[in-house]
Amino acid sequence: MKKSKVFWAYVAIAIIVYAVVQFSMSSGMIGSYYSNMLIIMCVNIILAVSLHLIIGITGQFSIGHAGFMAVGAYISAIVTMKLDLPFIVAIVAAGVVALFAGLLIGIPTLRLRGDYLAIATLGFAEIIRIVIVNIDYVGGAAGMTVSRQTTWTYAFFAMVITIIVIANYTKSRHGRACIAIREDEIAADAMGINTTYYKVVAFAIGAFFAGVAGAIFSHQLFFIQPTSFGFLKSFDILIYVVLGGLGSLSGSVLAAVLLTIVSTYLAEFPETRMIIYSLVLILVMLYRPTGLLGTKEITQFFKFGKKGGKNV
Amino acid sequence: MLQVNGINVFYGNIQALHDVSIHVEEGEIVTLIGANGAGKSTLLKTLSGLLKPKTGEIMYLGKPIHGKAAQTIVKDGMSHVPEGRRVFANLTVEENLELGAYIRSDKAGIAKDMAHVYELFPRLLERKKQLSGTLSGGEQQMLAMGRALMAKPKILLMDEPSMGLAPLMVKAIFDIIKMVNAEGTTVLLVEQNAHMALSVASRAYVLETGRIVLSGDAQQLKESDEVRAAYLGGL
Amino acid sequence: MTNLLLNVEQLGIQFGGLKAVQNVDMQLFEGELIGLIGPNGAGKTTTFNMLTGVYAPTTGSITFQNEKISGLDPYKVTQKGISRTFQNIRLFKELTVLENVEVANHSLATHGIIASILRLPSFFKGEQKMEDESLAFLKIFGLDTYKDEFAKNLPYGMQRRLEIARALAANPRLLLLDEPAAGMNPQETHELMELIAFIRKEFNLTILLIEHDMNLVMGICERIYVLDHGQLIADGTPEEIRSNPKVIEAYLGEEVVE
Amino acid sequence: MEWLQQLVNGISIGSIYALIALGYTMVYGIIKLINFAHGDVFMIGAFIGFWAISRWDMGFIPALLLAMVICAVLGVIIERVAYKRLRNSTRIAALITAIGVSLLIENLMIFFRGAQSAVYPPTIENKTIDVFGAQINSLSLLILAVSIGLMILLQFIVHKTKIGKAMRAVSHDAEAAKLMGINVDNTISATFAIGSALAGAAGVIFGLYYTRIDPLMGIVPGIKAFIAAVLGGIGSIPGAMVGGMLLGVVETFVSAMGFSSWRDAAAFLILIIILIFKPSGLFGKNTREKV
Amino acid sequence: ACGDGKEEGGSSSDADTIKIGANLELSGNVAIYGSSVLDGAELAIEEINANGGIDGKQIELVQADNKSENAEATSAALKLIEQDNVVAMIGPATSGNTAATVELAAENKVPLITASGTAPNITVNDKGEVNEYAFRTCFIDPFQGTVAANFASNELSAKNVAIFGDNASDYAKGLASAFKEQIQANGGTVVGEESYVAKDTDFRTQLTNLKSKNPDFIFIPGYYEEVGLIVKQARELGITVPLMGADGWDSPTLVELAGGDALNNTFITNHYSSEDPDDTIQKFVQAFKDANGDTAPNAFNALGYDTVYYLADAIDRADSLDGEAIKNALAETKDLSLVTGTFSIDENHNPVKSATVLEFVNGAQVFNSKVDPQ
Ligand SMILES: Nc1ncnc2c1ncn2[C@@H]1O[C@H](COP(=O)(O)OP(=O)(O)OP(=O)(O)O)[C@@H](O)[C@H]1O
Ligand SMILES: Nc1ncnc2c1ncn2[C@@H]1O[C@H](COP(=O)(O)OP(=O)(O)OP(=O)(O)O)[C@@H](O)[C@H]1O
Ligand SMILES: [Mg+2]
Ligand SMILES: [Mg+2]
Repeated sequence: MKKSKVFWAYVAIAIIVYAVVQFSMSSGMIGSYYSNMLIIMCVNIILAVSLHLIIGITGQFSIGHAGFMAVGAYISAIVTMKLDLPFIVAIVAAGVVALFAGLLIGIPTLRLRGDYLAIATLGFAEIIRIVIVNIDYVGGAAGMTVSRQTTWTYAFFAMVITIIVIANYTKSRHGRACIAIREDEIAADAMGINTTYYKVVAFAIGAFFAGVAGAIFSHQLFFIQPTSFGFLKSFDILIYVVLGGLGSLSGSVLAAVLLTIVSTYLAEFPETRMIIYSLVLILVMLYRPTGLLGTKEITQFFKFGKKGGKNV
Repeated sequence: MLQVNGINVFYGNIQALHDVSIHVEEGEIVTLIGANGAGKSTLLKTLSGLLKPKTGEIMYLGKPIHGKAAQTIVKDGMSHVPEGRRVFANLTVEENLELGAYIRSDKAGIAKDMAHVYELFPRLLERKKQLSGTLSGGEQQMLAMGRALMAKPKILLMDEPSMGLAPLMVKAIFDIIKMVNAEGTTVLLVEQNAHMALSVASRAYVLETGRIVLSGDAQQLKESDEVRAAYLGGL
Repeated sequence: MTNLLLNVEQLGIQFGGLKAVQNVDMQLFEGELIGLIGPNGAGKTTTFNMLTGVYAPTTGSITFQNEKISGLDPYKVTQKGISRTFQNIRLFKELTVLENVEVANHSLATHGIIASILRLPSFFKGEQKMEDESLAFLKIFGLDTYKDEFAKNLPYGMQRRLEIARALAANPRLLLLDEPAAGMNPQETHELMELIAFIRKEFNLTILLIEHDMNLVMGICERIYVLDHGQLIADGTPEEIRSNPKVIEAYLGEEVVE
Repeated sequence: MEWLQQLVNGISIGSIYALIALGYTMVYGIIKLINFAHGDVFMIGAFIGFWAISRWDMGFIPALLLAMVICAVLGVIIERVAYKRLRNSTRIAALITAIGVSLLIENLMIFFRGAQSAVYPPTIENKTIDVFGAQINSLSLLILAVSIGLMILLQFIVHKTKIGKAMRAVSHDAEAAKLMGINVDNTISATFAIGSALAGAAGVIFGLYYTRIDPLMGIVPGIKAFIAAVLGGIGSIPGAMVGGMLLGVVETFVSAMGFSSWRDAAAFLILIIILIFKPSGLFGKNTREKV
Repeated sequence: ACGDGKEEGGSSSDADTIKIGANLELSGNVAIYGSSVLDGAELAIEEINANGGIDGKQIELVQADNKSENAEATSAALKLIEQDNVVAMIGPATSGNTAATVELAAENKVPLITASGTAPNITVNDKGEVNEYAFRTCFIDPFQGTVAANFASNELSAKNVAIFGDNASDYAKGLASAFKEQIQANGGTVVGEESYVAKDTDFRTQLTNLKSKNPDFIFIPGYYEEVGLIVKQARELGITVPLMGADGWDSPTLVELAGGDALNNTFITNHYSSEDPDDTIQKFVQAFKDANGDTAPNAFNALGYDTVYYLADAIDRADSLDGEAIKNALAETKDLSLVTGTFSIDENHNPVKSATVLEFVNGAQVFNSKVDPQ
């Protein structure tokens, strides 16, 4: 089985990356500033990849991903801080509740297309945020203190699992059904694909991992507030997906990594930071409107012999 | 009237036309036939300015037009009925026709021509206020032709007007082409339906994979074995 | 004799004020190859859209294999055994030729989402089976050499063929073809006629096709329905249709094709 | 009386939303771009008006016109530099670029003048009229009149004039429009110019009415106006007007009932509910895709 | 990251400079507050450096923009601590962002002072323990709320009061709840409560609601950006009763927004009054105007300014750049006389200083009374 060999190769690479970073962190070679950056990077990758499933694969223009993240962040915080349960329980609970939020949002809005869906998802995310603002149990606008429990291990494995699940899903008949919906919904329907079902599934899986990302994020931060999950956060996630190349999983990952680094280094230039950031954004889109990788996966750039084919 | 000298046209790196030369005299109906993907539409688009040739020249009424933008070429009296009709779906039939006369400002003339178009296509008159996107294929084809005529063209470029049309409608369209030609408009006609096309045209070119492979008198071509075999259903 | 496969009764639909189709009755028996013709705008494609669930009819009913299917979602209709091609090609452009066919094969496979994510053996078996079956369809249509090509890169004629192959992969009992020969030259049309005849035999299909190419329709159809202004004006054998004065007036014109 | 007052309050907010939504809808209608920078053009308009009045001693009308002209030019520049290249790419690429342009304008403004707010000097007399116990602000009447007037004007331009028909043609099929002799680039620029001039006008009026302006002032009204446009059926000019009014009134009544902290949530919820039952907005044509 | 000049003990700076970090909102939503604090802090540092620095060492201010986001505040704090090796940090301007950094301050033993983070839980955590390395120069919310309530009951004889606060601001919510508690304790009734959201511009709806309840006093905790418009619109709607707020009102912008007329019969509690003839204050006001194009300072400017002096004083007394030593010196601060008042630090790391009640008269702040902390 050649395919599974490739799979194990990726797993091996992942374990090596994990081990090297873990060693560098515990030996102090990577300080807490950089380990914070690496963990945030993992969070951003999870967010990007989960939104990639909804937008890049299924073609559903959802721009309120931060809403699911907020659900995950708060649910996990309640589980650890109020209920005193272990962090791992919090992560799972965050994902599951976010998944239900995804269903809640996905089902009624499925009739909507394109820009209408976009504004509806944005609206739902804002509603989630406003609901949190109005719940005093979680501190409302003032926010909620969360103890730091995220470690590199949690962040990294959550990221790896997200990537594996979404990559595997995409490369199956279910993923193809989603791509068919993206390409031509009417034709997909006519070929016997239950388009509603697959759109809901995409929303559910995407929301689940956004919730997980929220849990990892909140437990890295000490403190969460509803303002952290506004539409600008949603736009950030959207930007990863589009900048990386719509439909390209590795593109989303790459963009999340690059932008996390860019954003971190730009902190040195407070006055011009956002100007540079927005210029980078505009220039990349102007000169590479299909994103950094287009619809291709990064592995395809290394395979010179094979042309056209899309199977890994 | 129209003289094309050795044009080469590319889509990105793909060359769609190789060294194509044709000419059309005033008052003629010239037809261009060829298989799917031969480059017929590409040639028409290049003539009307939607595409730019990489090399070669296009002379129209004695002047070069190959560098000009599409919207200015229309003003010189060349109208292009594009493949697949391309009517403005969100506008009514009437508004589509008005847009056909976009470059004109003689109100009386426009009204007269509009009436004339409705005469040619009574179906359009029935559906004057309907959004053109909801018309059927044949109705849209009539509208596309009517719209082009509204510009009062000297030369009409038509890309597969019979595509997807009922036999009766095909006949009607060809009758109209003849009529329009009789009224003084030169016609360059691209067709899959070689049989009909060759019957109305005076001369014809055969395009294959971006190259002109045959040309000559329409009647002669219709009888030539090569054409019969490839384009007329090998009778 | 043969069984009634599709029974359409008093079918009608209205768009705003426009009665696009009205009072259409049609009976298709198993194994038949039937033509649907009529002037542009007569309502042929609209009829297809109602048969496949894209539009919900405003009046009438559609019964397929003794089961009422009017009002069902398109994917359910397809799963019941009716599949179609489109007047304007609607392939999944960014999927490969093989994947296009696999999508249609989708509802015949059984491996679930969890199995796919966990890469359980049932996933590998299921995907392998889908690939094999899809390749078999591609072979029949001479498309197997293009299997890894993106659908959008195929030449036009091949795209039309791929649409038919894709429709077949959904395992229909009834196949609806909307102007399959549009944009083809006589040579290609001829090949297509042979192909249609072949798949009908091979897969034991019932076929309903819309076409303006009278050579094709008259050449292969056993029976023909004629629509005009949304209403059936005639049905019968090609000979009957050819000489039906109503049809000549509305559609064929005086000089009937050879 | 209180409810009448609230209705008046709602309509005043609504007419500002409507004014911005008109420009949104126009640009969207023609190139299907959610021009996120629209709210920022509105902000620039407010600042131009502010400078014109407080630094260059201009009156209201000249300041308004100046803001409209400069915003029109700005709109055209944005279109030519940032959007033109992307006409043939995906909608989402253009959306991201629009977000980029929006961030750029906001942050350039902050860079050059700081984040602090500026205060409009009183320019035209603002009388309060008492109608059945409701206090109606003469400025809010002006806003209402201006937005209705502009809506009618726009509706006329788009449906009755040659350039309007050209706009609609370009919006549907730019290539075919070229074949009619329409200059597509100029038509799109004209759309941006008109839409941005409207945003500029809205900015000045907003400044006069609310007096506080700042570099981030465009974000919230921008989003609200977008909601209004979608609510009304994006692309539809009367829709933008009605959507804006509706949103303003709904928000006001939600607050009036004592749920002011839920106001924005209610706005979005109503938007979503309307979309679910009428997926293309109140005035949008429910064009089913013809198969 | 490691090895670039990192010395023992984590507290290091070049021989003759002292690095102080400023983790502030310099871009994003609440950039105005962050940059206001920065302007004040920069002025103070300039002055100190011009006067020879601390023990001859110049202060170097290292800025880090936290983009008005919690996550970025954490990251900025880490950067200041680890990359820049600052000896202390001027914390974020808003409570939420500050809360996201207090634990890091303790973990790394780098003291943190927020100029304007007023939430009690910054210096005292939810379990009631003091956050050892966190300090502030501003009042905590309950104090000002209480002062305002007492002023309303005692000086204005308010009985039926209404509250109109920023629902998305912890500051306003904190003030509102303290006010409510105290006014009820004083025998008053809260007849109406309404809220708004920062960045709103139209408050007529809520004001119309409040008006219908006929209050004789309205408490409006919030920031001047919104309050200016609230006051203006309230007066336009015919609400003439006294209005009152807190230090968030203090900015010349308030007067511009509301207009001097509308502001008559309004009061604020504040740290100081820029009209105060006191020498220190007038010197500061003048210096600030000189440095900032004639803009008069607001409360954030003053607090930013004081924060630096408070820190400088502590470093001077600690006579060390060690975090722990500075922390102890900060905690032991007594009777330090600064622009926003003379204060001592209590056991909860909050400044104990008197509040001033000011009244607006034709746009000018007029001293009304001074309230000492109980
Ligand atoms: N936009 C495009 N980008 C890339 N290649 C194109 C494009 N349009 C056409 N081609 C290619 O150029 C060649 C000529 O196409 P053209 O449309 O001119 O053919 P045609 O003769 O009009 O065919 P048909 O009968 O199908 O209309 C074809 O190989 C086609 O694939
Ligand atoms: N979604 C729709 N909205 C409004 N009118 C429609 C819609 N779909 C079809 N129609 C109208 O219904 C009529 C029948 O259209 P249909 O597409 O079925 O014709 P057709 O017989 O397939 O013609 P053609 O041979 O040209 O394809 C036309 O007049 C068309 O305008
Ligand atoms: Mg063609
Ligand atoms: Mg049809």
